[in-house]
Amino acid sequence: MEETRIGLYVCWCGTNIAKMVDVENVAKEMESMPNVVVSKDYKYMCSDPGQDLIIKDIKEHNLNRVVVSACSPRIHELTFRKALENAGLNPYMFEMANIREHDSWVHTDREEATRKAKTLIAGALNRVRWHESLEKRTVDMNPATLIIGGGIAGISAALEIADSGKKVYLIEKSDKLGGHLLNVDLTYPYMYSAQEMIKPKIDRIENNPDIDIFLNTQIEDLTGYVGNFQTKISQDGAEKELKFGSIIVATGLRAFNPDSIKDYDYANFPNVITSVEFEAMLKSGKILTKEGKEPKNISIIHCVGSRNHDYHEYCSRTCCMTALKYSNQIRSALPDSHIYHAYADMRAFGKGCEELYTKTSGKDVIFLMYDQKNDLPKIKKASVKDKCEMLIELNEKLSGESVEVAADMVILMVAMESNDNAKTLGQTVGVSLCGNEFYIEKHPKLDPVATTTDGVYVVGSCQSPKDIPDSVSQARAAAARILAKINYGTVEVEVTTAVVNEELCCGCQTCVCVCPYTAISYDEEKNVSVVNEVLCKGCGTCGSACPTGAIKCRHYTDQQILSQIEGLLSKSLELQEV
Amino acid sequence: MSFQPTIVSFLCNWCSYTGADLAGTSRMKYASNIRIIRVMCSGRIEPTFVLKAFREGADGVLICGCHPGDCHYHEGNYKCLRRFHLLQKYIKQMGMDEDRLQLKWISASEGKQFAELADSFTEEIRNLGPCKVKEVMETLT
Amino acid sequence: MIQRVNPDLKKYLVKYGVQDWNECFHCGNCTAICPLTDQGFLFPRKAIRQVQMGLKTSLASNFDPWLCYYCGECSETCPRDANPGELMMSLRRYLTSVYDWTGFSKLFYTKKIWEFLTIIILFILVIASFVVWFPKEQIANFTTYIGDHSFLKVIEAGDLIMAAVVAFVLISNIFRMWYLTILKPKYKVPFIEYFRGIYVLPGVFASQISFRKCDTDGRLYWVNHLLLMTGYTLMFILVVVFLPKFQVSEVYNWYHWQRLLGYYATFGLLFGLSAMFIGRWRKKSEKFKFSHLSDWLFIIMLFLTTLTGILVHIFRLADMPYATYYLYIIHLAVLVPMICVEVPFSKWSHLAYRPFSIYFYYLKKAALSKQHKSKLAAAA
Amino acid sequence: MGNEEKKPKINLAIYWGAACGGCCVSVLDVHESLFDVVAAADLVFWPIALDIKYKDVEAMPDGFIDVTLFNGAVRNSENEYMAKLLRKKTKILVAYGSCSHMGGIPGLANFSDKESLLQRVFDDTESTENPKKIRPQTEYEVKEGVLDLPEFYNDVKTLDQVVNVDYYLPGCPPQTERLVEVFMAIVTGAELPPPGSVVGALVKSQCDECERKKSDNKKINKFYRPWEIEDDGETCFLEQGVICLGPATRGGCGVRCIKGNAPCRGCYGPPPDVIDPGAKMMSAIATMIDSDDPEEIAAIVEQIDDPAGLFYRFSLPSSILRRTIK
Repeated sequence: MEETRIGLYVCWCGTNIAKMVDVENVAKEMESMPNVVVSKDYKYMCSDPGQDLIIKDIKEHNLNRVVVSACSPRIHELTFRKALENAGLNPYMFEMANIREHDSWVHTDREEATRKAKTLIAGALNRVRWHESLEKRTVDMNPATLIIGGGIAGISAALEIADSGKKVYLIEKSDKLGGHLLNVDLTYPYMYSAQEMIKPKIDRIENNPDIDIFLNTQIEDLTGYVGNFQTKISQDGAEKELKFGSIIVATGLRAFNPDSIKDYDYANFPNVITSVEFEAMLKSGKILTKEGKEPKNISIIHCVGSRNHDYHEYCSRTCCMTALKYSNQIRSALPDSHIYHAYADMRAFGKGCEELYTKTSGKDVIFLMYDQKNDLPKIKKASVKDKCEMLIELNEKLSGESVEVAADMVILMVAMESNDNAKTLGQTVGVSLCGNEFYIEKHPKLDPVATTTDGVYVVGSCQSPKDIPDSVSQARAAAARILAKINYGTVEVEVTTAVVNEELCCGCQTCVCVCPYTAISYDEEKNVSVVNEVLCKGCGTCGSACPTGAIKCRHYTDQQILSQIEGLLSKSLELQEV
Repeated sequence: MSFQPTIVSFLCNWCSYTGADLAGTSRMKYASNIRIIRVMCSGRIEPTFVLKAFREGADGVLICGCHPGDCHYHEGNYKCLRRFHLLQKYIKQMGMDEDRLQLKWISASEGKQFAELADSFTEEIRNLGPCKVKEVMETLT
Repeated sequence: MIQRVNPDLKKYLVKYGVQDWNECFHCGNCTAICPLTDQGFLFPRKAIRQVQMGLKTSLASNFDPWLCYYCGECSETCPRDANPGELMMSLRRYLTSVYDWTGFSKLFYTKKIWEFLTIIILFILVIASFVVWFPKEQIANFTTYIGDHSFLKVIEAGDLIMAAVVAFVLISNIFRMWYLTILKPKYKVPFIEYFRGIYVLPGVFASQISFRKCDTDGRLYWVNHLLLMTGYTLMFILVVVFLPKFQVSEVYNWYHWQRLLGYYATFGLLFGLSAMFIGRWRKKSEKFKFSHLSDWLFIIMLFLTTLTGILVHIFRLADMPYATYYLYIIHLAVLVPMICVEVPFSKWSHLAYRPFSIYFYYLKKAALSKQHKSKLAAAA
Repeated sequence: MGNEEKKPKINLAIYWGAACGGCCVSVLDVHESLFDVVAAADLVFWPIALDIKYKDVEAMPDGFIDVTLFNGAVRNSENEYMAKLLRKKTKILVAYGSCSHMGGIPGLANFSDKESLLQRVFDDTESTENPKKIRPQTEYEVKEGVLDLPEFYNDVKTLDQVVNVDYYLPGCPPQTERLVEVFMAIVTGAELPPPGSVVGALVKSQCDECERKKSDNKKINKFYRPWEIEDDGETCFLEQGVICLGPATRGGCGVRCIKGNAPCRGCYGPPPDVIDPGAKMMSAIATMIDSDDPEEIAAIVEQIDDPAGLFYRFSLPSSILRRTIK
């Protein structure tokens, strides 16, 4: 076996690491570790000069292993693997020690943090010795795309993809396309008609030969991997199979049911209605109470189910502006009415939104702030002398006064929450939910469209509450990503898969039912298990379950991990008592 | 003079490691005793690793995975959970405090929870005192 | 107590000059920058909020506007151009009408024609009474035997009656102010504090000490205001309360105390009024940007009164009985409506409400501090 | 045979440390092959069969013995002394049987310690009467002089934890056929595997030879001890809920236990890539538990009575943790 020659690079990350970790000292001290040929510190390893430094050293010192001690491998592992590749080294002969997110940023004692950095690097150095070259593998990309959900997001993505001549399967669980937008009257902030926006798009979809629409359809089952998915769908009880290379999840969301908020007593007051119901009222053209009268006092309660510990902690994002839109529409329809907003605070970011707020507040609209945390407004029945139907009691936060507001109609700006089947669908397509039950994107900042499952994208409000422009941009971004992949023709698949050593496998089949991707099968003739490396996602569960040690999890082998443990805990780097 | 335990933590790449990263990007502060090893899934974590960590001098081992139902690989965390229970029973039989090994669920968004967990686990292990496995091993050679 | 939010109140308040109330989004800048802001007394923001929400009861019990001297700092720095300072000014007008049980104040502020009419009617009445009752033959010795004119006794009596009526209205309104700001909101003021607090009044009144804090740009508005206020007050006391002492035949030496005080008061009035006039005319400073009709009326009437008073004095010294007499009539014809309208019902009333607001403010603080202490004791 | 006679005989030694004697018996079990053995080797030291004293061994020149089969674990100072002595005198030292390989059954004493063992044996056993609390001593004066007696160690060690071992021949005891194969390979001068190898056993584990029906249906709702269930004699033990260490144990024994309808207990030790067979087996077994509910899992795990004893029956001293700690 050739001699192991490791290059170690300790990154300063400006002051992010260097402030808390004595990087120069670390680089100097680790130089004496076995097999370390060069050990250097540098301001920004991820920068071009930083990468060039590695490439130069690999060539000059004939390095065959590289350890970079910097930020999280989740951020820059790929960057450095590329650098190794550029230097002609297999990218997997690389290991990162995370001394930023897991060290300099979270600790306060420089000496401790420095010592910890050394142990983390020692672990990485130990591990990298056992790294092996792994070869990239690619599969052909099926150019068709499955889009789940026929709302504005799904429709926008479908058109974008189909317009470039690629096949789209658009699945919608209800009996028509359009989603929530079908029930919207005007859209804020510019008061465009929602129907005028959505109808032509639906027409275009229906007339596009590249788009197959499946209404009243559910997904039963999904198998495969990026580039080669297949699914079973059931449409009105009839099953059908589809094959495609990418998936866009655009399942949207649903309105929060305010029944659970006792103070609003939505169930018992006929004129306490949700924003969804009011929107329908606007669309019908008449603002009337249940008794058929024009309301004199209209109150709008914000954040119903949003930004509240007991319901949803997140902001539903569009309700403030929708409420302002309502105010404008009410003011035009009923010029003499009194309009009250009971709100927690006004969120008017986004193009044209602050302007909408300013414009609306000039229209004789009263904004009353309530304490979101523990003091919600209460809706009560009014008495005859109050000359109105209901009274809303609230402790107004800005004035510190207890006030009551006359109301003949109360509009609850209900939160947006994830669909009840979000979890099931997420499990089917392999997308996890965040704490708020919305789908998690791959990276909240840098990759807000893709998911951790290759080939699956989330767009629109199933990822988090969104307004129309954001949904559309995300949908089109996903479409662009998919088109690029289709154009490329092939996709890379997981390299760090499990592999069975047939010499050792005894055919006990413990691994077969462990695999979540049914990637392992039993070869009766040879009496061994076999891993389908295209299906394998490299989770390593089978490797842990294999009692004979026949399954090797590439890049996460027993040997690699055990060596890392040894390095982490090497005596010389132990914590001292303080 | 307070005892500074050494803790090895196995984190799954998708939830817990990301959660620990989030604790970092949010600049939350926690005890520096914890050393993190990344695996793709908590389902990859096997007893050998845990025992090895104790053998090499860890005073506590913390395993973190995605919350039940949230596993990136569907159910690797359940596999880990099963092994964890058996392993805890085993180390207890071997004369160790079973709480030296713990399994917690940390999601990608739970940076704060991770920081708190790192602190509370460190404190718990500090109260348990040093783990003698390595010391005993040294007397054997 | 729960108050009903009243969206119509602010529409009504516009008549008192309130404007831009809607712009405020409660950043609190005004409260932060106000030199008079005291813990728990968050003006002017609190008052703006009460206006926005139409909280009538809260507004009536809020004496914050009286504590404000309108330095204009809040308006100048308001990020929303909501003019909080002017709102306080407008609220002073509104509160004057709230305290006034006769309803005249409200009438004068909201229906300007009535204020004009009243002034003109009183003007004519005064002149008419002279025409009817004054014996023409006595005009020739008007400068030398003033004290001997029997009709002047009638004027003196009328003056005292007027003073009494005005005082009654004003005092009863101050009682109403007390009722609305202290009694109705149920501040439990320890009885002893009423006496302790009474010491505050004269000092504050005489020194205008609170205004000094508001002299934020160092332009000595305080001195200006002090001159105007003391000059006015002095003149009021001298001329209205001690009228019999003035309507005498004898011309005192220039260093006689009566004359010296008169000259000081005249100077104060002229100086203060000119400054105000110029300020309101040029609208450069924040406090002078907005002028309600009542502001102009007040300045003009007071100016006319002063001017005619000075001329009466000069003509008399110059021994010009006819000129003295006619100007005397005009002087009274301006003075009477000014006092009857301005003192109890309009701008002038702030001379009384302002010191009392400081007094009530002291009482309210005492009540709150006692309440706080008993709360602490109960908690312990 | 004729060719072999011309070759010089090799010197063979057999010694037992802490052992039951089964390994020596397994040597005797070569039956008629004994002739082949004797034809090829001179037995220079075998305390169970020949009267050769330690001093005779000490007198041998270094490397005099060609092959030593050392069975039994290292339990006391005498075992250790002899292990080191034989290492010096031997060219090829073979750890013979589970005890010298992995600690074996005597290794289970590592669940306890010297003091509690002595207390049990010399004080507490029901049949013991020891009022003077006499305990084993390392020196004892008799009229002939002072006797040197072996010191009882606190821990059981495997042979390779004391001296370098050339080959391991696992089993409790090793299958005699395997011994003969290995022995004949040595004496015939066949190419030997690299030092440190396990010989006389297969690379693949038990299941490869096991004839029971196996499927991927390895889901366990309840664990049974062998006597708690009526074995159908055909289905994989694991699929019946009986813990069988077969998958983590090398083949080579002829799956005799399983053929006798008893699950494998692991005496042949781990396959090549397994570091700690107990840990591997625990991992595999736990993975098979058919529940995702923490409480249910805990309850099912509770059914495994003595995991340490079960999974490390033959391998405790060679395992990662080696012994219990206090």
